[in-house]
Amino acid sequence: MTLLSVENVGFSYRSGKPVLEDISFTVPRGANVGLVGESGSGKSTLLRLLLGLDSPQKGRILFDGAPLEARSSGYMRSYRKRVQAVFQDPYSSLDPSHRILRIITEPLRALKIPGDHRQMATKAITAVGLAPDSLERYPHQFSGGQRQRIAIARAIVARPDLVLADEAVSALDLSTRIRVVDLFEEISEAMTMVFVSHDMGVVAALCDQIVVLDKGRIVEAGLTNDILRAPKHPYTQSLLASIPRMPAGS
Amino acid sequence: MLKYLIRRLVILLLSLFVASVVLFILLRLLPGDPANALLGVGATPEQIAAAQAQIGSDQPLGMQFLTYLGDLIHFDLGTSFVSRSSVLDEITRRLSVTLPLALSAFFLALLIAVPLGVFAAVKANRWYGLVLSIISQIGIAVPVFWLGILMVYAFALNLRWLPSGGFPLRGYADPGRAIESMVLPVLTIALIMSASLMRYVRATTLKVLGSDFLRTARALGESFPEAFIRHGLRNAAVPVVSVLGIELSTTFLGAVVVEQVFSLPGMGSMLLLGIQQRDYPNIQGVLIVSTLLVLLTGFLADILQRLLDPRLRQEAR
Amino acid sequence: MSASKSILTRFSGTNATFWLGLLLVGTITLTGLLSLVWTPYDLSDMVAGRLEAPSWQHWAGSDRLGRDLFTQLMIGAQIALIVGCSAVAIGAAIGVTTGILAAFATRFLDDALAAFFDILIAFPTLLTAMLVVAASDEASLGTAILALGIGLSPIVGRITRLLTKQVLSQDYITAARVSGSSWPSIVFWHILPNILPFLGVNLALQFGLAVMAEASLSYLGLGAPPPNASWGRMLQEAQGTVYTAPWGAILPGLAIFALVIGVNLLTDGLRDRLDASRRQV
Amino acid sequence: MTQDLLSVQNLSLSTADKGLVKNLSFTIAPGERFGLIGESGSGKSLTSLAVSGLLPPSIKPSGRIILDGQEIVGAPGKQLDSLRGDAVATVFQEPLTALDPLMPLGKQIALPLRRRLRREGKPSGRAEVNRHMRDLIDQVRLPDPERLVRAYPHEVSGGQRQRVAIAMALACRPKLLIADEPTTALDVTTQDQIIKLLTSLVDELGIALMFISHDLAVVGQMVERVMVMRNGACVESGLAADVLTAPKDSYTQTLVDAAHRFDAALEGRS
Amino acid sequence: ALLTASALTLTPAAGLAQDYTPDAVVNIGSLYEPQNLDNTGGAGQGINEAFNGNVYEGLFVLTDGGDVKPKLVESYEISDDGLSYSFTLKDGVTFHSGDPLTATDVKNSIERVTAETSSSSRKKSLSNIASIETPDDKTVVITLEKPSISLPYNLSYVWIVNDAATDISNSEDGTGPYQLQEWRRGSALALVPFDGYWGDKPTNGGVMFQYFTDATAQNNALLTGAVDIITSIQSPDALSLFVDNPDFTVSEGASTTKELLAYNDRIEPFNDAKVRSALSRAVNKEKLLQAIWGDYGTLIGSFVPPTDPWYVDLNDVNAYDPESAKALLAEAGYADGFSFTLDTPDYDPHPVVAQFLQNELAKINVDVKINIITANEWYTKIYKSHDFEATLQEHVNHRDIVFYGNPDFYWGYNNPEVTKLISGSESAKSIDEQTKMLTEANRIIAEDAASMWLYLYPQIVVSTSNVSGYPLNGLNSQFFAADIKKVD
Ligand SMILES: Nc1ncnc2c1ncn2[C@@H]1O[C@H](COP(=O)(O)OP(=O)(O)OP(=O)(O)O)[C@@H](O)[C@H]1O
Ligand SMILES: Nc1ncnc2c1ncn2[C@@H]1O[C@H](COP(=O)(O)OP(=O)(O)OP(=O)(O)O)[C@@H](O)[C@H]1O
Ligand SMILES: [Mg+2]
Ligand SMILES: [Mg+2]
Ligand code: NI
Repeated sequence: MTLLSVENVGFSYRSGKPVLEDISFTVPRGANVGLVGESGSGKSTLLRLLLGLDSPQKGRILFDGAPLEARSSGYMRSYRKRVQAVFQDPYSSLDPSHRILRIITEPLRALKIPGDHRQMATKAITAVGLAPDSLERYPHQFSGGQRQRIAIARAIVARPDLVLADEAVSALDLSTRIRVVDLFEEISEAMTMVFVSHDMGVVAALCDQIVVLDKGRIVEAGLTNDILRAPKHPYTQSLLASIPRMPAGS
Repeated sequence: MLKYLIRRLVILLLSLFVASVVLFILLRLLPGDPANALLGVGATPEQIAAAQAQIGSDQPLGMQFLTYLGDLIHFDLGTSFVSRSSVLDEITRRLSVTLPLALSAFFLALLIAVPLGVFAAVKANRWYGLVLSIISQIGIAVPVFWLGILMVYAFALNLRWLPSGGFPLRGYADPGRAIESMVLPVLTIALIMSASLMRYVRATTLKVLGSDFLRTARALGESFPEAFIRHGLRNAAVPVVSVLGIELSTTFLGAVVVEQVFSLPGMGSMLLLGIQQRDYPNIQGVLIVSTLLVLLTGFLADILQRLLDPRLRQEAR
Repeated sequence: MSASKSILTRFSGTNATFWLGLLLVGTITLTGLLSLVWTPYDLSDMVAGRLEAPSWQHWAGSDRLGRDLFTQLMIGAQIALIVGCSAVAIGAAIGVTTGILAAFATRFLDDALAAFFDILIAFPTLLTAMLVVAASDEASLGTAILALGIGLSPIVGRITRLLTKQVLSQDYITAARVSGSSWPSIVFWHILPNILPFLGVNLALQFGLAVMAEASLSYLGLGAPPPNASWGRMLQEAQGTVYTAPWGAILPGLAIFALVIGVNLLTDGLRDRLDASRRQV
Repeated sequence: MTQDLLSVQNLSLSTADKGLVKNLSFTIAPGERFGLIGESGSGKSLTSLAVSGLLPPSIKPSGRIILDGQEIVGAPGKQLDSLRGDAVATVFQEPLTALDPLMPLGKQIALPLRRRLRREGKPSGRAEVNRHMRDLIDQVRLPDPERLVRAYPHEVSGGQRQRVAIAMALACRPKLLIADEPTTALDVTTQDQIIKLLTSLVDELGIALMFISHDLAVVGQMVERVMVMRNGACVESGLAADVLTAPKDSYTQTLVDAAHRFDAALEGRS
Repeated sequence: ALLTASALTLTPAAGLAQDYTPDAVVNIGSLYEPQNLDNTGGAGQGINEAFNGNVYEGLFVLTDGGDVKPKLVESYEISDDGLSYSFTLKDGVTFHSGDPLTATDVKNSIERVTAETSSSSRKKSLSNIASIETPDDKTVVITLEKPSISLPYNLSYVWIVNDAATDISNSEDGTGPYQLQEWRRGSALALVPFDGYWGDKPTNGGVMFQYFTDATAQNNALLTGAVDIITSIQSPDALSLFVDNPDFTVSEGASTTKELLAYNDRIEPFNDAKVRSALSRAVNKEKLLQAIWGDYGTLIGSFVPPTDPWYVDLNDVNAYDPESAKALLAEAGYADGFSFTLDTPDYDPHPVVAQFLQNELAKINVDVKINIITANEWYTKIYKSHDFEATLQEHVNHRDIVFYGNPDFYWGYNNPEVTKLISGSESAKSIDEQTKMLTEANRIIAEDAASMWLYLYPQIVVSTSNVSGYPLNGLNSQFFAADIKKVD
């Protein structure tokens, strides 16, 4: 079953050349889809469209069979209940002036989701492996990896169907990165995820399907294993060949 | 660059237009009819009406505005109500005092502030660096007229080195005395201004001192002075240039007060007198010209900044 | 790094300025507050002789009418604080609103507002203030404050606009939008709290400017009318007696100086701390 | 083994209230490629700055650093100036900020180049400098040299900027080249090119390399010996092949495991 | 100049035959810069100071001693009914432009003052001129509607201007001993001797009026030798610098400058003489004078200074007596006091005086609100529109009691008896009769407390001790410069 489908989407920033052209792909319910590509290829822009922060100038995006209406606030409210996001920079994605509790419960408050917010926040924060007393602290008291966990807790607290992650682990240390990737793997069991990264290794570890972007166009898309084994497009091939590998050993 | 220049020029003109609209509105808010001021004591209603017709204050506001703009375009600033002489002439005469005053104070301030600011930054963690920043702090907190009064007291009354105020009748035809009478006012403004400027120079220099490119240069074998002169100064200059426009406008402002302390016949005393006498054409003229000057310096600062910084040049395209 | 430790270790260094600033501003504030309930004499009581020198009865001497100058200095502190605070409040109210508006506006309106700030900044604060004072029927403390507030507003506006744009580019704003927060609540909950520390530092600087500008206005004879004993007016009144009674001109000058430098030092100290806390982790 | 080019003994770095690097000892032989691995904030950059005598004034070193036979710790500024560029040169992580934004790239390359030519007593006229500069630009494989020398840093891509930075360092012909995470800010394909370039250049010119990175795979490809750092201290060091295949320390182990997991995923074996 | 070094060269140039340097320029410090050069065009008192008797001359001159003497008039005759004056002009008088003085010039000059567009403050005193005729080039005949004993006095401030002159606001063409060399607004105005002057050559090489916006700057200029003379010192504090200092000469002249609190006598409660008397009695003027002027200045109890022939000491009328003030106020129905706004010009000493009054009147429950206004506002709001309750002002003119005889004057004092006395005095047959009538008027306004006369300013001139021969009294703001001698 398709949860999200992108059809012939084209987009350009005000008075600029097209950043995305003719993008089409689908995200099956429950699947993890990885969006890879080099810097400036349009990954973040595409994600903004999926989040309804901007509207495509061409084509359309279907969520659960219905078109995404970024301009209708009523529609967006219900859409936000089902779609959440995690961002790249763990330092700028949490408002430094609020306590963690406030930060995590923001979607609950904003979307007027009923229930005991503190309890839901506690549940989310333990789900990402942090102690419940973290809720009373401020972002600057956490390390980068911990912050990214907090951001994930915020994304899942409202139990969305779809989580969009933009370079969510790129800024982290190798050892921290692996722990956060594990966490993503865990939560993605219960939901659908679109994962943007330039790090092929991470995407390969996490996603069932890969969409490769180059200069605003999709150059290749398909199952992860197929693409890794036999990349068809020369761009994908060079991308794969460039990835440094560990020296062989045990 | 040319395209930017044109765009910036258009903005300059637009700004001037907006500024003159703001001025027009502000001035019409002043109480009393200008015609009263024109006639002084004992005018009959008929005379007032005639005077109103003469200066146009009996016309609808829109009409007044159009005439006002039309005059501006021809650079006709009108005739003073009180002295009945051309405002533009008077301003030109006064500018010959204020402009040299402000400009030399400004350059003197730069001359003081840049080396000291750089020095204070380079030696930030030495005691003399600290002393310098304390001195600049003090300079910022001293009211300019107070310093002026102290200057007069010290250099004119006690030491008798320089005149306490005034400006020679023949102006620059009497260069010795003209310069003498400018020394203290220029010093007063320059000292106050250099204090805040120095603080700014120090801050930007500190930033440059911590920059990666300076470190790169040194890592490749440049000595500190070499690297600082070659890379640091120019980079520190860019943000400083951007505040110079505002600083210069502050200098004009300082001039208003300082001209009062030193009885100089400049734009500042003209404005003050104009306000006291409700001499609209004079107030209006002074403000338009000073706004023009300030906008112009802003414009020049922008251009200079763009010449210094290639990144800005690209942005403009 | 723990906050308490950092305060202790920094106490001796740059934070000496902070404490000195706090001391100056604190003393003046307390004096101003005290003047509300107690002054050595009544402001208008002509209790002393003409231009008496400072003595045990009159700590700061007396003016031409034999009024106690220390009382005037105390009231002056009150007025300086009122002028500074209210002018900054007015400047902030106008400046922050338009600044945020500009940051949010479409490109055209943003450009227009930004240019407008620049133009208004081109009228220096004092000139704007002089005009507004001249434009009002009666010079009063109120008009002086209003004038200064209006004069400060474009500076505040420009800074607010820049700060807001910076905050707007942060991921937590996008995160808040994705979380479903409306723009007003984003402004209220995310933008304001995050620009406030920096804005605060800047407003403190504007406070110093306002006090100084009021002194200049009063000196030029465009400030608050008597019997308001503003320091600038005291200076102006004492200017003619500099030779016979120099304390009349020196003391208010020192008071202005102390307040402005106090605020600046305090601000610098605060900024250092702010930088330190932002740099954490 | 001949005399070490760099010998660091018991190096500690600390600010007034905090130790940042503790008791570090290692050596680099002439022409050797040495790697420094560790998580963010472990003190890698500070160590490299200490080696070239460029520590920020607030950080005080103790211990000994002997570079090309000269003591660095406590040496007067003049002596360090002549050592930098000659004995050691550095390429930094962030290519945009490491170059002077207001100076054309050609001029930035020419500066260290002319210094070296003077040092070596060779003619350093404009023509000579230009000729050498062309060679350097070719060496780092920068396209379109005509445009490049006149361009400003913001006008070229990140990879190109990093090549310019490398060219500047190579212009010094140092005995030791320090590369502090020179590829972290770049795309994988660009990173790959830069790594290959660096390896071949140091081989060609016989320059010793101190390569700093948190990416095990990258370090593994480049160097002969590595040192792993954590919280300012060395946790393990040895031949790269040994440390990356059979780590002894548990922290190194987790790093290696993590890297292997992503590698494995790429092989399609997750 | 690195100091004109007044202090050093002072020792009287011993052995020198001349007691002054004929070509020395005399620098005069003044606070009253003219706004333009036309005394009928709202130029202010500064133009009289600079030009009257120096650049322009009248048919008559008011000497520094207060006498009216012929100047450009050789001789004149008055008809028996006192309605027709026939003036014969002096021979050989030329304007600075070279034109000879003719009767038409005189006619035009007088008409300029009485013209509708003129804003001369003396316009009204000349309004009973019925006609001016010029039978020949040297004769002017003025016919009056009513006899006017002070016509020669009034003509002393009518400048005789060349009728060919065009731009009187920005240039001059007079007959005086000096001609205008240059005027730099906001700074100074220079006069040089006119070679073709009909009378005695000035005893100096020219005068320069240097203008200041505040008294302190002016004093500094005198101290540093930048000016030689200050025509009127504005505070006793400045004086302490010059008194007992051998480098300076301090002289006290006869003053005509009166500080007063003028009520708007048309309106409640100031239309009640009891209220006005009460206020007068509530203010300790001696203390005020002491505060403002230290040991200088005098109290006169009325509007008439000792130099006017109709002066009498009226200090005992409505003298300081707060108790009786309260009683009077209660009598007038204001036992609980009242409040009023005091429009106060923004320059020294008015704001200080206002604060003093505020404090004194508070003691009899009268609440004073101080409203600071500029001099210009004072003219439009108070002088012209009469839109005020009370105001402070200094009146500098000589013989200006006549203002109390004009019910339309800004303070609106309307006592038919006084009006009659004052207008009758103009038609008086003799000086004695005029003096008697005006003395009577003076007494009545004092008893009526028409205004509150606070004090008479001292008239103090300070100069460096190497200048002499300057006028001390400065009547009607005149400052004759031609006899000043300076040793350089
Ligand atoms: N707000 C904007 N206005 C104009 N152009 C933009 C804007 N944001 C991004 N772009 C441009 O759009 C293109 C795609 O940017 P995008 O951020 O989507 O790339 P990306 O794949 O996410 O890159 P990265 O890996 O560096 O994050 C780039 O060329 C970028 O310069
Ligand atoms: N100037 C300084 N003053 C005080 N502490 C500093 C200074 N520079 C760096 N540090 C601290 O020293 C420690 C080591 O920093 P360093 O830059 O060497 O780490 P790194 O290993 O290079 O990290 P990264 O991989 O992020 O570059 C960090 O905790 C850092 O916060
Ligand atoms: Mg991106
Ligand atoms: Mg580093
Ligand atoms: Ni300003």
